[in-house]
Amino acid sequence: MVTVPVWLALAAALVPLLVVAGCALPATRDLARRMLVFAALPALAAAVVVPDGTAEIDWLFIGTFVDFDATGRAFLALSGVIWTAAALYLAAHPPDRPTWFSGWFALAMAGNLALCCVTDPAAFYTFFAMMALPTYALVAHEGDRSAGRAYMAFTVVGEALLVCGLFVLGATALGIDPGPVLGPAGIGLVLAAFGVKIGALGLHGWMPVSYAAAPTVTAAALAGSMSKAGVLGLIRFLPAGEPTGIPFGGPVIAFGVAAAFYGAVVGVVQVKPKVVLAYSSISQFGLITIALGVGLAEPVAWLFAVSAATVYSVHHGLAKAALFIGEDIAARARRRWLAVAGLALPALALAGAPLASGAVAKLVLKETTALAPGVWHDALETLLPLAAVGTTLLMARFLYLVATRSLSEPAEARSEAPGTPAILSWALLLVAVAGALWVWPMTEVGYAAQKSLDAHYLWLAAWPVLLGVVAAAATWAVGDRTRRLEGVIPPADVYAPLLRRVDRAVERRDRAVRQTPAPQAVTQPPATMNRGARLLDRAGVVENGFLAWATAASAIGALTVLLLLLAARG
Amino acid sequence: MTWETTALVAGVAAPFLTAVLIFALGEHRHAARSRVNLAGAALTGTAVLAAAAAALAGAPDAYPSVGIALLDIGFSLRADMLGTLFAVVAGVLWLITTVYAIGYMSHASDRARFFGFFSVCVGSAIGIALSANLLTFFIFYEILTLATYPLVIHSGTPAALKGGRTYLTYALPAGGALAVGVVWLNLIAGPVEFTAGGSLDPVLASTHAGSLIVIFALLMLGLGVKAALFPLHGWLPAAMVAPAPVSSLLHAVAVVKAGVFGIARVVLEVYGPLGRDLGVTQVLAVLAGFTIIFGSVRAIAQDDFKKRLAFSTIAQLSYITLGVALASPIAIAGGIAHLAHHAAMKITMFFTAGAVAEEVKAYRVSEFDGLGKRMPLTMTAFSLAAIGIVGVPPVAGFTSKWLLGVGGVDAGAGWVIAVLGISSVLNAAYFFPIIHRAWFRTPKPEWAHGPASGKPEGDMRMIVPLVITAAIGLAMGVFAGMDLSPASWAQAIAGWEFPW
Amino acid sequence: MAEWIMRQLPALIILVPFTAAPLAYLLGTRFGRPVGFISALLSQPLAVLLAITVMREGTLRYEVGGWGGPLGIDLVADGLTATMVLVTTVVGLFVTIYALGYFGDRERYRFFWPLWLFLWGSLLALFFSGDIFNLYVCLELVSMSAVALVGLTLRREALVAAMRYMLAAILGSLFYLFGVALIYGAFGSVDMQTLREIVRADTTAQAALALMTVGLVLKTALFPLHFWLPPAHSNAPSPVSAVLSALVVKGSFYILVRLWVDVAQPMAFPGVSTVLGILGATAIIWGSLQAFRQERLKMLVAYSTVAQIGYLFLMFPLVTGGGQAATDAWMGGIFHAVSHALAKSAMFLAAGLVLARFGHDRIDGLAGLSRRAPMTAMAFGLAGVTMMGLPPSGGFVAKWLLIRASIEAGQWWWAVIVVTGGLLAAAYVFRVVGPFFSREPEGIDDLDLDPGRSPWAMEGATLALAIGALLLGVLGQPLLDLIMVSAPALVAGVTP
Amino acid sequence: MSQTDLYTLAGAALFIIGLYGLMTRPHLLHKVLALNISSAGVFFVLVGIARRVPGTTPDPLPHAMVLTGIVVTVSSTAFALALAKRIYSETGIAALDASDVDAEENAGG
Repeated sequence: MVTVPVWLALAAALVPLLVVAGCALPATRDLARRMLVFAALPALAAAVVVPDGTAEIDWLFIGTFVDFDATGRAFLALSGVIWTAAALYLAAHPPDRPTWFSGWFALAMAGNLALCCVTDPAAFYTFFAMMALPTYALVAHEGDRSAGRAYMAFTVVGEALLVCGLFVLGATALGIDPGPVLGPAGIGLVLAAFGVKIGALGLHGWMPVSYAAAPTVTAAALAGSMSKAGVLGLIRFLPAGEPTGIPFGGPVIAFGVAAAFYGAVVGVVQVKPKVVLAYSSISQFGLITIALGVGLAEPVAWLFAVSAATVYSVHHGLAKAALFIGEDIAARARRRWLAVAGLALPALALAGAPLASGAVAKLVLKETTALAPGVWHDALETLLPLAAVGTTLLMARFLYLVATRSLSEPAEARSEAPGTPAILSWALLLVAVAGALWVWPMTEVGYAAQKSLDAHYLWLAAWPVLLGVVAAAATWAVGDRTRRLEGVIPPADVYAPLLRRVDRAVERRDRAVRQTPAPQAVTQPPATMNRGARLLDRAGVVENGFLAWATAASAIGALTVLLLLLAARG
Repeated sequence: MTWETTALVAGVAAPFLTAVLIFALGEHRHAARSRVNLAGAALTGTAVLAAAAAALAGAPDAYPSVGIALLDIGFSLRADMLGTLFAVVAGVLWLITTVYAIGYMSHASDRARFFGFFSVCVGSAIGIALSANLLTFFIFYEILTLATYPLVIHSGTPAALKGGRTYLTYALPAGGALAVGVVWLNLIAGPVEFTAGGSLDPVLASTHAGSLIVIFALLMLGLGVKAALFPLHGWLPAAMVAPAPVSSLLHAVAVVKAGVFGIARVVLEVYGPLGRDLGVTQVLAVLAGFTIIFGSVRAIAQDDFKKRLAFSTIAQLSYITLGVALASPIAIAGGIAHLAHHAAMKITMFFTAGAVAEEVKAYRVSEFDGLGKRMPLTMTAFSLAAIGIVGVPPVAGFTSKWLLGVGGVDAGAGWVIAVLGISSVLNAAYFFPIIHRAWFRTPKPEWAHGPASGKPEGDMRMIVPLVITAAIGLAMGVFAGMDLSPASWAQAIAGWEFPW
Repeated sequence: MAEWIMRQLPALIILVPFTAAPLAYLLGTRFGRPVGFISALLSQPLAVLLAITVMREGTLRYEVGGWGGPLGIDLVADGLTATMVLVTTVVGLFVTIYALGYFGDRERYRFFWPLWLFLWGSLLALFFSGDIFNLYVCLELVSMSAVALVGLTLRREALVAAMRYMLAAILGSLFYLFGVALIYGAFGSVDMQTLREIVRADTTAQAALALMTVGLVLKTALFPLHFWLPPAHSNAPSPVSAVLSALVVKGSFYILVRLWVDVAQPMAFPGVSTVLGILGATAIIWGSLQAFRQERLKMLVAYSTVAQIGYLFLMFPLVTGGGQAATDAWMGGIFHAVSHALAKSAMFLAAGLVLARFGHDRIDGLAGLSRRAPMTAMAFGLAGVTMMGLPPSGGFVAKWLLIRASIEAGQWWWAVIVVTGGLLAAAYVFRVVGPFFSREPEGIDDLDLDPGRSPWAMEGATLALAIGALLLGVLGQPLLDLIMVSAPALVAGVTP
Repeated sequence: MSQTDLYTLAGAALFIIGLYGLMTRPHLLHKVLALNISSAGVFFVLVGIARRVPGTTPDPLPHAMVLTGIVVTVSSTAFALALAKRIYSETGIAALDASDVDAEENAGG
């Protein structure tokens, strides 16, 4: 039996770079575009066949450390599926300048897949950037400059925070003690940096606008896979539950809880389906944050936290991607009700309804929160179900929007019907949502899956969803009075004014620059030179004095007398 | 004379001889001049590479050296690791720039003068790199100062002459300060040979503390001008009136690097631990940190492309200064590595500036909308270099920034991390808009269909060099871990420079 | 044979120009030129040989006609003499080559060759002189031939300048002679070898020294006694200007050094060195300022001489303390004299080429020179490097030594002056060099770029001098060693 | 006060007189003559010195010097006169600076 070398995982992950190269060369463009669909398959294969293990590639970057384990495998598989689905959809509904888009698409794909395989800070940061920056092209592509700007601004700041944090971790990795200040600061920076990526509360400003403005495939890839890289980053670089001198755990949990509810509340009043999904992501990431917070607070809980975060990421990623793709399909589909029905599956899964992946994921999450310290333990007991209610409401709102919109306007008035690859991609995702966690190789997942079928847990999973549905139905019944709440909070909520101001400023500057003529070379001497010139002229007058015999005579005389005096003295 | 010393002498002498030949050939024999120039550059490149090999063989304590008696200090050259790194950067990039310049100047006048003084500049830069002591260093340093002047004012326009005046007003007094500092230092400490880990006797720190601090200030005054250290940076933007190849090789590599290289020599191989004991390197580090932020902020406001690059250079140079001023081998490695990394990336950008100006007569960032469609190769190379400067991996800029940051932690200087973070954001703020305009904005109608059908996007003698340098910049980052990469080379140097 | 030549060297060296001069006069213009050229060529190996011999065997003495003192004339050559002889000979050669082209065989310049060769010989004789009265005679010979050369063109400005120069020169010589008389009165000898041993602090003798100093300062045109120099040096034909600025002023300076640092050192009295230093410093600043505001190139160069002479006098306050500072100051001062000789002659020759080409030397009319006469422009620029004292020029080494000396002597203000002077020099040099590259006025672009009408030999000679001055900075060590050969006790590192 | 000193002082006086004339009189002829007076003063001193030790035979060397000095002075004076004449014929003024007010009336006078 031949053993597969570990570095193969990284190699497989980087296969999409071939597509990038292909898109760059005129000769191979069309081929490359067609190959895009298969670009993520090697990575998927690697996720299955490459065994756990580590390998050092010392010539790459400053020395790269490939470290392949269950977590990495999970995220690699997730990303592989999502990107393949997205590529399929892209094949069906290419945007304008398709080659160009495919190039950036493949580049981001490569970065996202590769970062699942490495653990050393420099390499991880490298692939993280390779993923995050090209995504700008995928977001800003359809001309909405302000959304792109928001994405880029947050990403750049995030990258900067991240690199600063990783400096500290990199130093620590070399056995340097960063000291009592820098050490915690590093952890804080890492938290904040990945927080941007997962739209943690306060750092979420880019998420709604980008998801709303981006093409569907971008939104799917972002929500399904790329934002999950943030979770992986937290898993990789947070101190595995070691006490850090500063109690990060509590605050992180608090942030998670807040995000979970904030997302729900702000989400339900949105009017665009994609924005609703964005806020649902914010809320879902809140739950993941809670798990990691518990891990930070309770060293013993770290491993649980990791698996919880992993499982939850897989579940949420697949579901969210399915929702985004489905939303677009519904918008194009002739038989909309079918599409809406299809959307119900991931929606329910997300809400955590029994028998769906959400139920399993939430169980694993509960395992972790059960270990939460002190007050958090009981608080989370009650809060998590309520969060589920919120999610249910969000999903209801989403389905309502999709349904009403797609019923309000005739399909033929909009873009062409969904192509076969599009359907295929959606189907792939739906199957994955339905099946993934049941066939998952991780033991704790299997155990949780079993457990989720007990009547007790069935009920535990069911009641929040039912409650949510009832509440949604109620609001819908009340109708007009709640209608007034629609859109009271703009996308990007608290950030909306800032973003608007920035947009206006940029417009102004562009106009200003367009009006200013090219700078002409100006060379009038500075005022000081004139004064200098006057002084020089005076010097000239004095010099003429020196040149006169009379002056010379007195000079000679004076010098003679002076020297003679000195002689007489000496 | 062994092959090592031969290579050493050839590396310095070849450019000067090339210059003599070029002047002798006169204005009109273009083909012959180009041949001579390329041959000279090739010979120089080979020689400095050989010198580097010799340094590697002799490192760290048996460096080959050669010299003659002068002022009881000696006019002597030495092939050491630090020097040859700079020499190789200058020599190799000279070869590339020569090709570029032949293309760029193909319609210009006064070419003999241009290429002649250009060779002199490169020769003195390599001389600076391979100097074994401060006297030799100073001699080449001042030759460089003078030989740059005719290039700055090459176009002969009033604006150019004004720029030249500004340049001299900064450079000449600096030379004076440097001279006094060097003389004084040699008086106090005897003939100062560059020595890894510092050549000053620690005793001096107690006996001559005051003088040593003043001398350090004088030396930094002299070197800081070329290193564009705040507040001595004013000449660099003004010198942008020079032709593109000058800005590329000289104002991105040779001249400015000569300044920071000198700072590295003084801080690491003259003062060594004394610098920290006297508290001068700390001050230097803070000044460099401020310059980084200052230059980046100023760059954002510039619409003139070359000016924006100039301010970016000001900021980037201080990365190197900051690195060598921090008391950490990792930071030192970062600084030294950035010497090479920044060279490759920034020269690409100035090449771009020249190519764009020649091809589509665009000089201002605001004229770049959709340029990526018109000059795809050029703008791809530029974008690579730009993200490198910003510090985006895997381009080399990230490698040095990484070493600097980790080194900052190592040196216990948390503020360095803040500076690097802020400067990354600022760099993005002045480079990403250019990339955005070039690739994401709708091009002018005449650009919309790319380069005119069948024709390349510009004079290939200009496009190919900038693609090559961009590739080098990328490769230096991707393969940073390889034994002979600048990063590894710099880490080896830092190992010896930092025994304390 | 070689042995014999070596013993005869001092006499031979002087004899070459002194025989050539009358020959040139008798043979007239057509043959005067080859005679001058040949004598210039002959002098080279002799001067080099002298340098080598002195380097190897120390001071050489030669008694003319074997008479010996007190009535006889002795020729003495130590390191200083050898250095001055060497620089005179080298500069002389290139000036000669230049003059061949410059004067051609035009009748009205027929006196150039005899006068020039005579001046050459007198200068060498001056450097070799072994007694202070003989110095007076040589001084007069130098002055007379120099004055005649200034008036060579018979243009009225030239004549007036020559007259002014002559009166100043004679007056200076008289001051000097007065001093000689008193010295003889005090010690009963004019032979320097003797005086070295017997001189002592004595009021009369010191008064004598004072008078001699005044006369020599006047002849060296140290500020504020420079009134005669600018007109003379700028109105003379360029080769003559070159010789005047490069060599003639150095003659009287040489005597000053001989007296104050060497022969009369025991009776040197305090204060004078400071006075000379201050005057030198003022000369540097003032001369540079004046140079900067000149409209004509040759006037600018002449005032640059006024400024550069100042550096020579910084030597005096720095040697008095003895020790390493004295050594450095000594080497620095003499080395500056040498490198300035090369560079300044190059500058004047370049100015001459400009005149010959454009018929004027207005600075604002030099735009685009680097295109019309690249070699000339290059020569002027390189010479300018020495004026600024930047590496790798000889001026750099000189300033390096002066700065070092002033730090060693704890008189840092001289270092400040030296640096400032360099910057001011840069100001006036670049005021000229900058326009070389300018494209204004329009139309220069259309000018044909042919290498120019001036014969390559003249440009070559000019460039050679400039490059020589430049290379001194890196290859100057042997010369520094030569300067130190049997140097006066005060500066030989022996602290008094 | 010895004889020598007397001679010396007298010589000095002459020298100063000449100096004064040289500096104040614009006319070239006057200047040249003034210089001759000064040199006469110097020779005076030399001659006086020759008899330093009273009663002994005078020292010949100063005489030799004076003779040489006279030769030099004569020749330089001749040269100076020739030059002055030339200047006068070229410019019509026998003075250095036309600015000298009394130059004209002195000219040729």
